[in-house]
Amino acid sequence: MTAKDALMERYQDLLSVYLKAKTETTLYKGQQFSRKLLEQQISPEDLVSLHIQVMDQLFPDMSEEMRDSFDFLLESMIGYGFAYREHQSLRDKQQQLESEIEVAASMQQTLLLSDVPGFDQLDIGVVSVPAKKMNGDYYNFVKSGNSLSVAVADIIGKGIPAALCMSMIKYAMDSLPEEQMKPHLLLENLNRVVEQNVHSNMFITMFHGVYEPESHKFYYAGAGHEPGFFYHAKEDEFHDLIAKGLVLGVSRTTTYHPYEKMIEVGDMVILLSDGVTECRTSKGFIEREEVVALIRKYMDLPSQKIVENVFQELDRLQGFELRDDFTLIILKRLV
Amino acid sequence: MTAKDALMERYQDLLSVYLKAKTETTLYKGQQFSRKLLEQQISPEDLVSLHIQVMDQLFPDMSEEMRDSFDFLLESMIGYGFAYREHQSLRDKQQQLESEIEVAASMQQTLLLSDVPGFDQLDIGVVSVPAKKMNGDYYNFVKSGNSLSVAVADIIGKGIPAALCMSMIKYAMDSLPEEQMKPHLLLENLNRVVEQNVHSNMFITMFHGVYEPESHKFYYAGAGHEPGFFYHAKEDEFHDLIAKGLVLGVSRTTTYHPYEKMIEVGDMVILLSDGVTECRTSKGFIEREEVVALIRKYMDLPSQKIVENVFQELDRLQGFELRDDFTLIILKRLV
Amino acid sequence: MDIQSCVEVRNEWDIVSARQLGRNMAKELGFGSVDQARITTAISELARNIYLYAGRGKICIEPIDQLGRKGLRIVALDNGPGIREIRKVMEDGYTTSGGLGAGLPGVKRLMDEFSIESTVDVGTEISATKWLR
Amino acid sequence: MDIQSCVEVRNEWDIVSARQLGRNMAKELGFGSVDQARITTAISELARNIYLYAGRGKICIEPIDQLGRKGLRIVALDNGPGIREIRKVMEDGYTTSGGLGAGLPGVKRLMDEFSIESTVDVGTEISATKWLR
Ligand SMILES: [Mn+2]
Ligand SMILES: [Mn+2]
Ligand SMILES: [Mn+2]
Ligand SMILES: [Mn+2]
Repeated sequence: MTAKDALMERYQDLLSVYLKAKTETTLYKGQQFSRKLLEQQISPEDLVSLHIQVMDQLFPDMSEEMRDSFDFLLESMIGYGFAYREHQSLRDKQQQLESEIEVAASMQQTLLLSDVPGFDQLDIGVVSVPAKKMNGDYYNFVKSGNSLSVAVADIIGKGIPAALCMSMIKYAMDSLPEEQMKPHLLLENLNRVVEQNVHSNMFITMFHGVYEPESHKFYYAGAGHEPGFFYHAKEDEFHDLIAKGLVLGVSRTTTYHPYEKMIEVGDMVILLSDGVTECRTSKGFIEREEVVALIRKYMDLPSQKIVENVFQELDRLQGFELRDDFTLIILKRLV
Repeated sequence: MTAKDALMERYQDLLSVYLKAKTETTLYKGQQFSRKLLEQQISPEDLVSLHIQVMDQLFPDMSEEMRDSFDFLLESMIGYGFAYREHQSLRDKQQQLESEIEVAASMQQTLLLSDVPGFDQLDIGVVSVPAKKMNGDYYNFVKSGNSLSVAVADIIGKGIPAALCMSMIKYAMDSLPEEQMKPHLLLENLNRVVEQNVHSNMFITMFHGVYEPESHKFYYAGAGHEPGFFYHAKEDEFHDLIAKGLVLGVSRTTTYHPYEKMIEVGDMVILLSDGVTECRTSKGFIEREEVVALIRKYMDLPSQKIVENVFQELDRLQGFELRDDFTLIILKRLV
Repeated sequence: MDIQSCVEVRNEWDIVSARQLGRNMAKELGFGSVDQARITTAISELARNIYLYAGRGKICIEPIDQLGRKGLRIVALDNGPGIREIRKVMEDGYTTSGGLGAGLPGVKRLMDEFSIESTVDVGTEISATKWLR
Repeated sequence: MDIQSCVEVRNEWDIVSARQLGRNMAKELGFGSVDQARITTAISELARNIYLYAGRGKICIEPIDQLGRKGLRIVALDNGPGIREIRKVMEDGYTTSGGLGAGLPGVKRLMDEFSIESTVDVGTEISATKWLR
């Protein structure tokens, strides 16, 4: 008995039972049968054909018109066979693409994102979660001498192109000369690289800062990046950490303004991407104040716990569907 | 009249006409009707339901059993409705992914692949065609002083991860010091970068060569890369251009052997990726000799024409479905 | 209106009872036969999920009337292990392959409204609505 | 065997003649009703392509017998503009949307064997075979 004969016999059994007593149980079995058909990749027009054959057997005296009407239904169902086969092929393709993206994303994770460095004077916390598989946000920590440099960048755009662009930023930063420790100069350098190498419809926003433990000064500069926050412990107040400057890649000759700030014990520098402040909930975009309120709520925890808790709350608010890559970094001065 | 009523009316017309005279014309119209249903994203169970409603109207005296059997068919078709809706959602997702990949591929094209340089003494031809959208083959020309350096690399693996990896190679090469002009040293340098930065299950094969126009010498070295060909005009013979060496990224301490060859007028250096020699046709893999025969066939044309013609023939042989990225470069000494 | 009827789900036969309950109410409310079949299929899937992953739970069906707009709501409740990764579960899987059934994204597509709340080790509540057109 | 029958395709009604020819031959050869419908649908698509893109051409249908294995072959011929990018045309498009019909990938899937040869400014020859099971 071929697989097809077996299916026909099963369908005939089910249909006969149903016609004798129209029970919900038999309909449930019919539904499970159709699930089996799908597993065996049987096309919808085959199901109609199965039905017709079984009807021929159960009702040998069916009127000719009735019989003919089935042929017309069959003919009309063929188009759905196309769609069904296309679905199978799309599914295979999609699975392959997704496993590729999975691999690329894990490459990105291990290669491009730096570990959080151990740094005596600062308690550091980081979360960076892509909206899709590939991250278009970038962050980087570099210890150089006694100083700690921190970068956050956001490629305008998401997904694969942004990831490709981000890998460029990573290698460009790696090959920059050592004046890295001056944020505004680093941005000027990087701006030239981006302007030269990146497509003119791709832009990158970036914040770069350097903490010098001797002077307790934080030097920073920004290229069109979402402002971070500065928490002043003495006043128990949050302020915006503004660093004005053009996004990277617009003009070769852009210069950036150097900023600096004293960091006292208990102060926090909070860096982020616009995926944090532009969380979209069912009630509209959240306000920057709400992010501050969340940080305040968890402020007494270690930095890593703060950023994780803030992420979890904002993720939930958005129904677990991030609209944009989400990066949040907190540096808290311990001593 | 709602859209649904209109569909029902149309289906009833078509079915009635068909039942009166079972013509091919009506069946054709039935098929076109189902195409219309698909355009309007009507689910297959809706088509069955449409059929049932029309049957109810056309055959008010239908036996109860006959009527019930339709309900059973409808129930069994619901599973196909799932598949159909999933198809629509997959299609949307796939379209989005593909447009992302499209953007990334064009970034790759414009950013990562160098132009063929003008070089008086050599006639240069290049084709590099990805098997899918993103290219995992890489080639690069650099003019430095009077010399011309040429690189061909193949990332083991295809698609998005390979493309990401390739962009790393590009930026790594850009930031190498100027000893670039010694192929075996360049490979040693690059090997260290790859070993450090690339995931241990990613490997890269590479061929690097430098042509010095004063001495007419071609210096080269290879890292596990598919051998090219050398065409010796005086003897009218093709030889393999072998450069032994371990693939990049295996061991930090790998060294590479320097090779050199005199290039006389009319000689050709032919570099390729294994996508050229491992073309798979319905008769199995093609032989390296067949590639040589193809090159010989078009040898009298300009280099760019040779590589294009060879590509076209091999593409056709494979039914226009490349299994691997395809890169073929020809350098012919003119004077 | 507040006439809610529930079926305990402990074994596979309870799935049939839940379907029957849903179909009766759908018929009463005036849903056509395709929508009846869709609603019962959605109930099947939700009940199967309870039976397979939570062991036991219940399916409640209620007619709804919001400002004259009529419909039917299915609520699936369990005190099972909960869903750790709602994001993953709601991702469009390859639900029609491998005999996994329609899964939650499939149910979401069969119905007009869908919501899910789940807490690990506490349980899951899924609610799905179909409006009468 | 070499009994080939052809239909000239110049207008939409010729599509129906080509279908009729294919259906008759499929019936004669003993194809079941689903396969008959699939074969005529493939013919429709190929004939429509000729009508839409080449203006005119022909569809030939022939029974085949290879070492006792029986089947039916459809050959679609035209001297139209040819297909510049066969690769693109054969890519899985979104053929069921936008009313484009099944397209060539759809035809390929409906039949068991499929081949295409096309030269720009010369024409296109597509051949598709269905085996009797
Ligand atoms: Mn971004
Ligand atoms: Mn962003
Ligand atoms: Mn490769
Ligand atoms: Mn290769």
